[in-house]
Parts: sequence; C-alpha cells; structure tokens
Amino acid sequence: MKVTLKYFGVIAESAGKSEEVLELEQGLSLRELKDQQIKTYQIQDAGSVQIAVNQNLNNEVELKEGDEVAFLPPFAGG
Amino acid sequence: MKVTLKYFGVIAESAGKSEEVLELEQGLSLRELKDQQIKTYQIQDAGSVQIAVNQNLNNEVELKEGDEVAFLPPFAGG
Amino acid sequence: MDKKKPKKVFVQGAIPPEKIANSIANHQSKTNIGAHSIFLGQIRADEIDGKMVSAIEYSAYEDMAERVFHEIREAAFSKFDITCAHIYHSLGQVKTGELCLFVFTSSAHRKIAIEACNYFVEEIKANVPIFGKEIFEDETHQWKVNT
Amino acid sequence: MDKKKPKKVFVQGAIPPEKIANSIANHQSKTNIGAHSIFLGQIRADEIDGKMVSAIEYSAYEDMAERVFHEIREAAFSKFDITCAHIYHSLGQVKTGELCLFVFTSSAHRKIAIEACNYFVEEIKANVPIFGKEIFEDETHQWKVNT
Repeated sequence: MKVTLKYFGVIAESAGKSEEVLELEQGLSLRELKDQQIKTYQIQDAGSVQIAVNQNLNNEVELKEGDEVAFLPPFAGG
Repeated sequence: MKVTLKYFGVIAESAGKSEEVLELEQGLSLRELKDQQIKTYQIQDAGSVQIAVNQNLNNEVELKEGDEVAFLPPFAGG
Repeated sequence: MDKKKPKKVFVQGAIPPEKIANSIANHQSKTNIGAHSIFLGQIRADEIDGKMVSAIEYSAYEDMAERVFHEIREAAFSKFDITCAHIYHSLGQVKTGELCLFVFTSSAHRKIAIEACNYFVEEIKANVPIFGKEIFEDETHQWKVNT
Repeated sequence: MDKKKPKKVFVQGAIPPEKIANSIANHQSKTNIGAHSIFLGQIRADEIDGKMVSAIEYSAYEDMAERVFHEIREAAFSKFDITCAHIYHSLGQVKTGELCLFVFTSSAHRKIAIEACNYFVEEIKANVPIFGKEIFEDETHQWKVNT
C-alpha cells in the first residue's frame, strides 16, 4: 500500500525532505513505520515525536492505502 | 472648623452641587456629618455611600480643620 | 522600567482604536517582552425597563482616582514580574460601541501578563472612584453600579 | 454570529499593530459587546548559550493546523458565551519585537471574554502543529519547544 509521509520542523531537517511517498507492505503497523523512519533518518529525541494519521493525533488506527502520516516535532506556536 | 465637602455622581445630583465648604462644630464625628448630609439632601440608598477623608476610604479618623470629605456613590469604572 | 513615572490615566471621551495600535507599536523595541495582555471595556447598548442605553457619561473624583490608579500600579509591579503596564479610562461621554477602558500589560511570559491584566481590571472596577451615568435614547438617565 | 464561517488564521510574516486596531474598530458596531480580551505573542530576544535570538521562522502542518484552529473555535463557542473570536498566527520569519500571535475574544461580560481568550492561547500552544526555528544573530538556529 502507498502512504504519504510528511515531515516537519527539526524532523524535516533530519530527513532532508518534507514529504515522500512509500510503498509499504500490507499490515505494517503505525508503530513499526514510526520506528523505521526514526531509525532511517536518525531522528533525535524520538520520544517527543508525535504522529498524525490523516491529520489526527489518535494513533489507534490501522494504516491503509492513501493515508497521510505526519511526523511532528514538539509544537511551538504562540 | 472648616471642612470641604465634595459630592459625586447621583449624590451631586441629589445635593444639586458638587462641592461646599461647611463650618462644623468642633468634635463632630464623621458618622454624624455623613448622617446629617444624607438627611439634608435626602440621599437615596445611603448604605451604598462611601466616605473618603482626604482621598482615603479609611474612616477611622477625627475630622479636623481643612479636611476634604467626599461623598461617593457606588463605583462604576471599567 | 516605567514603574515610577506618574501616568495620566484619564482621557476625554472614547479611547480610539489607534491609541491601542500606537501603544503596541511603542513596545516593539522592548525585546525582553514575550507577551502582551489587553483588556478593553466597550459601552453596551443595554436595554433597561424597555429603554436603550445610548451612552455613558463618566465622571470621577479625579485626584483620588489618579492616586488609587498609582497605588494599583505599585501593587501590580510588586506582585507581578511585568515589564510595563498602561491604563487609560474615559471621562465624559462615551457612546455605545466605543471604548471606555484600555488596560495593557506586558511581560516576558504569558501567564504573568494575563494575571496582571486581570488584576488591574478587577482593582479598577472595585476601588477607583469613577461614576457612570447611563444615558438612554430618550435622554433620561440612570446611574450605573458595577456588579 | 461569525461562529461557523471558516477563518483564515495564518498570516505571512509579523502581525502589524494596525491589524489589531482594525479588528477592534470592526467591533464598534456590535453594541452587545461589553468587553474585549486580547493576547499578543511577541518574539523575545532570548539569550541561549551566549547567542541572541534575532527572529523565529514559523512553519506549520497547515491543513491540520487550520482544522485544529477550527475545532478550538467550536469548543470555545460551546464553552463560553462569546460574541466573536479571532485568531491570527504568523508563518515565515518574525523578528524580535514583532508580533506572531493575536487572539481576540469579545463578550457582553469581562470574565467570559478573558477566560475564552486564555482558553484559546493555551489550546493553541498545546495542540496546533506549528513549529518555530529560533534564528540567532550569527545565523545558526535551534528549534523552539513550548514549555
């Protein structure tokens, strides 16, 4: 299945990109995807990374074709 | 002793004046002065009237020559 | 900073929105500020016994009021770590929809600016001898009481 | 009132003080309003490890941010009896001393306007995916984290 990954802030800086489309094997969990990308791009301070699936921080979902998965560093608005 | 009385808001309206200088007999208490003026001018809602002596709401003072005694209706700033 | 300078609080008539923009612009050189909190009082067209308020005419025991404003400032600066604080209050007539009170506090941190602003507003309402005559559209009036 | 209209929150660069004056002026026809509460975030020239911050460059997950802003508005209107609420947040570079956040709430009564304003500020800080790069005078940078 195809999913779009988006990276922001310091994570985009580590990844050297702000977006990519990956072909994932069916059944890969969100947790596995997160760990995999954190390792690939050596993202620091992994505990502070939040994941949004289709703009939603609730991560109790199964990944499916066409999902947009965003890797979010700590928020700094205001 | 001479004291200056000042009236504000609805009290000035009742009194028909905003200021007057009275010659009071020595020893007149603030409470007596207040009661007397409230009666003289038929000031309504007497319980809500605050008195400031020389701009101070602390009324535990004896009146003396030259004092400025203000009759203040409820505050409405802001 | 500008703590000790005596400040003129009262302005004649409504407070124009431009005054607020100017106050804000004047603080852009103070780069130790991280947060501003502003409170604005606006005259409401209340309906009382079937009549609409069209304006409030403010008067004050001015000397005492300026003194109390100063005391509130002193207390605020000792309670809160604010960099600046400004207060303006109208005297005379202010029409419905216009502004009668402008409180402006600044601090490095948001919570301090916000708490200090609230402190000023509550203290002003409770302790400053300002009086308000609510003028109705038919030109009768009644005296306003803070609740 | 203007509750349901989708609102554009992000503005490019700093928020000018005139925008605040204009927003205030636009509310002078709403005579059911008695109080406005405004919060402004300003960029501080913090010193970090001996280097001075000269600007913050904001970026955001914009689609999600606009959606979260909308949810915060909906929640605020259901929690607080406010007549209007406006939020503006900068994207891109904002220099020290300039404004990056403008929250503006209005109500018949002061406490409601103030509480709603605080609610917006806290919700925005906690829940909106906005990211800030603190740029130092020597052009190095670090990533800001809300505390």
